[in-house]
Amino acid sequence: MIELAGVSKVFPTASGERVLALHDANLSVKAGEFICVVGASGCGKTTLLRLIAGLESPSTGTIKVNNAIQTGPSEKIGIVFQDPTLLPWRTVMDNVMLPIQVLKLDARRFRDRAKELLAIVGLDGFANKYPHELSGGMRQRVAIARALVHDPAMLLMDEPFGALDAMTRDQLNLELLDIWAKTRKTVLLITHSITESVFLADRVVVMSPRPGRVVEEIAIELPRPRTLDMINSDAFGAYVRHIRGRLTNVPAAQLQVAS
Amino acid sequence: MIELAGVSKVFPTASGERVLALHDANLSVKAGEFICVVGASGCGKTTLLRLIAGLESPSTGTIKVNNAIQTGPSEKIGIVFQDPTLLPWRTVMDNVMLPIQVLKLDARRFRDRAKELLAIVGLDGFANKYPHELSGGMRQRVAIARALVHDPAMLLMDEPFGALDAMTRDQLNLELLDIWAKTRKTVLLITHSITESVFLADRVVVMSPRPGRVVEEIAIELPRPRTLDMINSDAFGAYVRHIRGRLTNVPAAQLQVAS
Amino acid sequence: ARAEKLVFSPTTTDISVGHAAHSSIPITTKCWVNEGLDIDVVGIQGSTAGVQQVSAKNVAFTTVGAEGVMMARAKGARIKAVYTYARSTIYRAVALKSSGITKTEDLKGKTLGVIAMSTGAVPYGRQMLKAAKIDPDKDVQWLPIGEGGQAALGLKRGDVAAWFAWDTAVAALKTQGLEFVDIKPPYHDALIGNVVAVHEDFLATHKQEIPKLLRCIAKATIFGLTNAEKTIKMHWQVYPNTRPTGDEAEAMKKSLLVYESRFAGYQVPAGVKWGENLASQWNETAKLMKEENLLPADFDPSTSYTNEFIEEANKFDAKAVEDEARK
Amino acid sequence: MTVQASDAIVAIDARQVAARPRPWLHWLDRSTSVLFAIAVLAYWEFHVWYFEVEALLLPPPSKIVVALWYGLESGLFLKHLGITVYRALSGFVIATALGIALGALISQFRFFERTVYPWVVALQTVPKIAIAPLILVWCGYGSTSKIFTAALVAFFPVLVNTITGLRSCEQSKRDLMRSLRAGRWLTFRIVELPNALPFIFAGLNVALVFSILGAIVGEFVGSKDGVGFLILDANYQLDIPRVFALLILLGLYGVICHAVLQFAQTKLVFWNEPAKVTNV
Amino acid sequence: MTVQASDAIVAIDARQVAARPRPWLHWLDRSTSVLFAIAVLAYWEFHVWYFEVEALLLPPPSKIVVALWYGLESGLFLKHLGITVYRALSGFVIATALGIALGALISQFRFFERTVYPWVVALQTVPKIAIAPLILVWCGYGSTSKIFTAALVAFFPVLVNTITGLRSCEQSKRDLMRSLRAGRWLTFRIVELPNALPFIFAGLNVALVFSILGAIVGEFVGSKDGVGFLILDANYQLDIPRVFALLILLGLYGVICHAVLQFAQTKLVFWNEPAKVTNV
Ligand SMILES: Nc1ncnc2c1ncn2[C@@H]1O[C@H](COP(=O)(O)OP(=O)(O)OP(=O)(O)O)[C@@H](O)[C@H]1O
Ligand SMILES: Nc1ncnc2c1ncn2[C@@H]1O[C@H](COP(=O)(O)OP(=O)(O)OP(=O)(O)O)[C@@H](O)[C@H]1O
Ligand SMILES: [Mg+2]
Ligand SMILES: [Mg+2]
Repeated sequence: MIELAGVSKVFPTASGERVLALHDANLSVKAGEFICVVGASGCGKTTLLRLIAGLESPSTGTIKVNNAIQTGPSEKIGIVFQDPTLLPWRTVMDNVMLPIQVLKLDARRFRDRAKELLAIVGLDGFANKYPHELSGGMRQRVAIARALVHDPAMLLMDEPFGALDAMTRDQLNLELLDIWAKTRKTVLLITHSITESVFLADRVVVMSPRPGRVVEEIAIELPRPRTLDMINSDAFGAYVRHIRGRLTNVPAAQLQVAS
Repeated sequence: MIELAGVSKVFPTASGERVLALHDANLSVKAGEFICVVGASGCGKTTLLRLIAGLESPSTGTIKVNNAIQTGPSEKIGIVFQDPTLLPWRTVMDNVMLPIQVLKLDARRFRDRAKELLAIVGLDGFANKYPHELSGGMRQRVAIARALVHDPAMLLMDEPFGALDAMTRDQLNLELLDIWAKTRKTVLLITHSITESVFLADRVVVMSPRPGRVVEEIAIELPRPRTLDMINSDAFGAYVRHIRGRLTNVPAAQLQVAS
Repeated sequence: ARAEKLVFSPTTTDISVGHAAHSSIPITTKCWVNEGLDIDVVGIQGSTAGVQQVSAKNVAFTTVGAEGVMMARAKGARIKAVYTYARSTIYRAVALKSSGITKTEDLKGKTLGVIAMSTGAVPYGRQMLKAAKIDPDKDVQWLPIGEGGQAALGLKRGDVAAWFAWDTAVAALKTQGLEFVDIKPPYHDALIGNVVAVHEDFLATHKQEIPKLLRCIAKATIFGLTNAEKTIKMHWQVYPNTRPTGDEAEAMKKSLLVYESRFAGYQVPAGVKWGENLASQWNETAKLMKEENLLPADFDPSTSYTNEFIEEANKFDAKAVEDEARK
Repeated sequence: MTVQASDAIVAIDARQVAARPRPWLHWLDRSTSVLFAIAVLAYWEFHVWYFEVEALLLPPPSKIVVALWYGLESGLFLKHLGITVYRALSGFVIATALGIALGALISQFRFFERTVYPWVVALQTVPKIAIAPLILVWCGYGSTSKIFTAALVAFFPVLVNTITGLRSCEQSKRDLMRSLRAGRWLTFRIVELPNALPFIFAGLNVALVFSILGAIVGEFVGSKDGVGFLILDANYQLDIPRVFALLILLGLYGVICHAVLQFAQTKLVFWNEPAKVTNV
Repeated sequence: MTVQASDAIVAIDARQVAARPRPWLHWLDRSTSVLFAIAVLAYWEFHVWYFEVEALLLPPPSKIVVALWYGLESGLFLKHLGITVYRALSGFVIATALGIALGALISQFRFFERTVYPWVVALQTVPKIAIAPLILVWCGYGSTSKIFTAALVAFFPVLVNTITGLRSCEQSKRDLMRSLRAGRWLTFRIVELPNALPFIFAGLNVALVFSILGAIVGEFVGSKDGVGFLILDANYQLDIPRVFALLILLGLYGVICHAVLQFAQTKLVFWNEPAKVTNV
C-alpha cells in the first residue's frame, strides 16, 4: 500500500540554512495495516505524513502508494492534520461535510453519516456551532469526523487525540479500532502516547530525533479486538517499556543542518 | 492568591443560544501552590483559566486575585495559551522576548535568560527560525519559554505539554518542577494527563463535563521533590485511579444551554 | 527693491498662439520686465476658477469673458474689468460645409452640439435661435459633445448638425482639415468678448502697475497683428509644446489657423482705443444674459468695468512697435 | 438542540449581566458624531464670518443650507442625484463583478498574471479624464459612458484587494483542499474566496466611494443631467453655495453607502471576531 | 548554529532537487507578458488599418511610437514626466503616512471613528475636479496643489485598508498582548500593524496608481508643466498620437511602480507564505 525508499526531505529556511527534516526513511505499509508512528517532537513525523499524503515532495528517494509513484494527494486518503484546520465561516456540520462537497458525493446520504460521526466524537449538540465557539479539543474532534466522513481507504492522522482528555481519548481509541475492524482501512497514526501506539497498532514505527530516521519497527502481537484492560497486561507493559527504551536510547542529536 | 466564588460564564453563540461554559465554580488557590485542573474536553477549563487571567469577565460571581477583585490582566501572570499564538513575523528569540519588550525590561539581561529557557525546552539551535519553520511541538515549547521569560509570580498554563512526546514531556515536567521549587510561583496548569496532574500538583481540581463545575479537589500528598520513579508507586497509582474514577463517574450531561 | 511677483492667469490651461498677446510676446520682447513688472503667466482651467483665484488674491490679473465678470459681480465678487482685449464675442456656431446648413433657420428640429451645457456657448446659441423664432427648448435637441476629436467625430458622424463652441476650439478643428460655415446672429459683433479683470482692492493699490501691464498687452497686440509668422515662432519658443507636429510649413499652417481665430477679434475699430471698454457692447451682452436668467434684471453692467487706465495704457508709439515686429 | 438547563441556569442572562452602567454616557457616545458635525459647521460659519472669506471661495454653511433647501424643494437635486446614483451604482456593480472575476483569474492562473495584469495596471494609471472623451465616443453620450467611467475607476481597488485577499489564504487551508484533490474552482469557492472577503470588502468600500467620482467625471465631460452636470452648471453661474450643497449631497450619499457596506460586512464576515473593546 | 551534518546530508541540495525539467518552457513562461504585449499591439495596428479607424479616435501603435520617440528625444516628455512623478510620489508618501496614521487613530479610538471617519468618507465622495479650484486657492498654483490632489486621491485606499487590516487582527494575538497589559500603542506596533501589512500593501498598490491620477487632475486644472499639461496641450492640438504616447508613458510608470511595490511586499510580508504552485 505505502512504500518509502530512501526518502529524505530538506527544507530551506529564511535564515538561509537548509534543515534536514527526514533522512533516508524506509517504510512499507500493507493494505489494512494499522501503523503508529512515535518519535520526539520535531523529529519529522508530520513531514513523513505529509510526504505520504502527497502534500510535500521528497528531496530524495521515492514514495509509492498503491504501487504507483506518489505524485500528489489522493481523495482516497482521509487526513487529520496536527492543527484542526477548520473553516471558520462554516458550521461544525458544514466543516464535516466538506469532503462530501468536494468529492461531489450525495450530500443527503452522507449527512446522516456526518451526524453519526459527530455523535461518536461526542459533539451531537454542536452541528450548528461555529469553530470559534468550540473548545480546543472539540475542534480537533470535528477534524476527526471530517477525515472519516467520506470513508477513505487510507487514514493519515497527525496526533488526532492530542488535545483530548484521557477518558475521551480512550473512548475514541476504541471507536477508531471499531471503525478500522469494520472497514479495514490502512491507518497511519502519529501519536505522542506510547500506550496509545501499542494499544492501537499492528506495528509501531519509532523515529529518531533530528534528522528523522526510522530506527525500529515493532510488531505488536496483542490479540484483536483490543480492550482497555489489556493495557494492564504484562505483554502490553513490555511493549511500552521497549519502545520507551528505544526512544530514550537514541542520542538526541543536535539539529542537522546542511549549510 | 486566587479566589473564585460562584463564578459562571455564559457565551452567546451565532445560533442565538447561550452556552453555559462554567457553572458556579468555587476555587481558592494559595500563593506558591501548584494546582492542576483536569476535566473532559469542552468542560470549561480554558474558560476558567481565561477568567482567572482576566481575559474574560464572569457572568456571575467574583474572582479575586491577590485579595483584589479581578478587573483585567496582570503582567505578573505568565500564560501559556492552548494555541501557541506566536507572532509569525518574529523569530523564535523575538517571540520569547516579547514580554520583555512589552514590560520594558532590560533586553540585554533577559536575552541570556531567554537563551537558557530555549535550551531548557530543547530549542537551542532555533533562536533565529520563524514559527512556520517549526514543528507543532516546537511551537508549543516556544510559547512555554515565552511565558517564563519575565519570571512572573503566577503561571497559568493551558495544556502546555499537549503536543509533546512522552520523553520531552517528562523532561519538561521535571524542569517545571525545578523552576517552581526555586521560585515558588503559583501555578495553575490544565492537563489531559491524569498522571501528569498527580506528578506535578499539590492539588488536583477535577471538573465535570458541561456545564463545567468543580466537582472535587484532591490534595496530592506525595513527597517533594518528585521523581519519575514515584509514578510506579502505589500511592501514585491510587491517586490516578481515584481521579480517573471521579472523571468517569460524573454523568456526561448534555449541553446546557439557556435559551 | 525687487518688483512684486504678479500672476497673470488666462483662463485656459492651453496657452495657444491665440493668447500670444498676453503671454509670449510681452515675455519675449521683455516689455513687462522693462516696465519694471515681474509677471508670471499661469493658465487656469475655466473662468470660474479664474474669478475665484482673483477673489482669493492669488492671481492679480485674469482674462475672462465679460459675461463672467458680470455674473461674478452679481454674486458679490469685487472684480472689475480694466481692458477689453477680444473686441467681439468668442462664441461661434459652426456647421460642416458638407451639411448644407447655412443659416440659423436651418437648425430647426436638429440636434445641436455644445462643448458642455455649462458654457457661455449655450446662452449665445439659445438667443440666436430665439432671434430666428426657434424655441431653444422645444424645436431643437442639445447634446454636449465636448471639443477636439470627439466634437469632430460628432459632426462628421452627423450626431449633431451644428456645434456651439468658441473661436480657438473651432480653429483647432480647422487645423484638422474640417471645413465649416459660420452661422452668426446679426448682433454677433455687438457682443463683447474677453477682458482683463482684477480685484477691486488690487485696483486701488496698484494704480501704477496696472497701466504698465495693459500697455504691454496693447503693444503686443499690435506686434502680433503686424507679423503673424514672427509671433507664432516666438510663441513656439516660449511654449514649445504648442508647436504642432509636422514639418515647419505644416506646423506654421496649423498655427496660423489658431492665430487667426483669435487675432481677428483683436483689431480695434477706428476711433476706439486699445482695450477700451465700450458701454454698448457691455449692455448688449448684459441684455442677453438677463434674458437667459443668468443675470438679475436690475444688474447694472456699467459697474463691471472701468476705463480709467486706458489713457495710460495707450501712451506708446504704435509705429515703433510695428517696426520692431517687421524686423 | 436539546435544552436541559436547570432553572437556575436559565436565570443567568448574559444581556442583564453586561448591562451598561451609565446610560447617559452611552447616549453621549452615540451622539458624538452629530455633536462633532455641529461643532465643525459652527466653526466654519464663524470662520467665514470672522475672516470675511469671499462667498465665492467658501460659502458659509447657512448659505449652503439655503441652496440645499431650494435645490431639494424644487426636486431638481433629487432627480439628478437619482440619475448619478444609478450610474455610480451600476458602475460599482460592474466593477465588483469584474474586479472579483479578474482578480480570481489573475490569482489563479500565472498566464493571466503575466499577460493581463500589467495591462490592467497600465490602464489604471491612465487618467480617466484624459480618456473620458474617448469613452464618450465609444459608449455614446448617454448613461453608458458614465457607467463605464464609474466602473473603470471603481474596478481597480476591488481587483487589487481581491488578488491580495485570495493570495493571503493560509497554506494549511489550501493543503486541506489539496488533500481532497479539490480542483482550482472548488478551492477558490470554498476556501479562498471566503478567506478573501475581509480584503474584498476593503476594496468595495473604496470602490463604492470612487464609483461616484467616476460617474461625476463622466458627467463633467459631456452630459446634460446628473449631479456632475449640476455642479458644472452652478460653477459656471458662480453659484458656489449651490456647488457646495451638491457636494454635501454627494458626501451624504457616500457616508450612507459606506455605512450600509460596513453593516453588510459585519453580517457576512461574522467569523472575523471583532476586537473586544476593553478600556476605551 | 552548530552544523553537524554528515557529508551525505550536505550533498542533498534542495535547489538541485527542485530543478526545472524543461528550461525552454520556463523561458516561455517568463516571456509570456512580452509576447502577449506584442500580440496586443499587432492586433491594434491591424484593427486600425483594417477598419480604417479615424486617427482622431484611436491612432495606430506605429504612429504612437513615432510620437513617443519625438517626445523622448527632445527631452520634453522626460522633463515633464519627472515633474509629475515627483508630485505623484510626494502625494503618495503623504497619503501613506496620513492614511496609516489616521487609520490607526480611527481603528483605535471610538471617538475618531465617530467623528472624523464620516467626514473623511464624505470628503472622498466629493469629486476632486470639483474642488480642484479651491485646492488651487489654498495651495497656490505651484506643485503644492498637485501634490495635495495626489495625496487626497491616494489617501482613501490606504485609510480603508489600514482600518480593515488593523481590525482583522485575531483575538488570540490581542489576548496575548492584553495578558501582558500591553498598552494601545505597543499592541498596535507589535501585533496589529504587522498583522495589517498585507492589507496595507493592497491599499498602497491602489494608492500608488491613484496618486498619479491625482497629480494629473491637479495639472489639468491649472498648471504650466507636468504630463497632465502636456496631455491637455496635445489634446487641444488634436495630436492624438502624442496623447497616447503620454498615456503609455504613464502606464509604463504605473507598471514599474507596481512591480517595485510587489517586490517590497514579498520582502516585508515574508511570513505570508506564498501559495505553493502545484499544477499550473
Ligand atoms: N516549512 C518548514 N521550513 C523549515 N523547516 C521545517 C519546515 N517544516 C518542518 N521543518 C523542520 O523539520 C523538522 C521536522 O518537523 P515536523 O513537523 O515533521 O516534526 P514532528 O515530528 O511532526 O514534530 P512535532 O511532534 O513537534 O509535531 C523540524 O526540525 C522543523 O523545524
Ligand atoms: N467564544 C465562545 N462562544 C461560544 N461558546 C464557547 C466559547 N468559548 C467556549 N465556548 C463553549 O464553552 C465550553 C467550554 O469551553 P472551554 O474552551 O473552556 O473548554 P475546555 O475545557 O478548555 O476544553 P478543551 O479541553 O477541549 O480545550 C464549550 O462547550 C465551548 O463550546
Ligand atoms: Mg508534527
Ligand atoms: Mg481548552
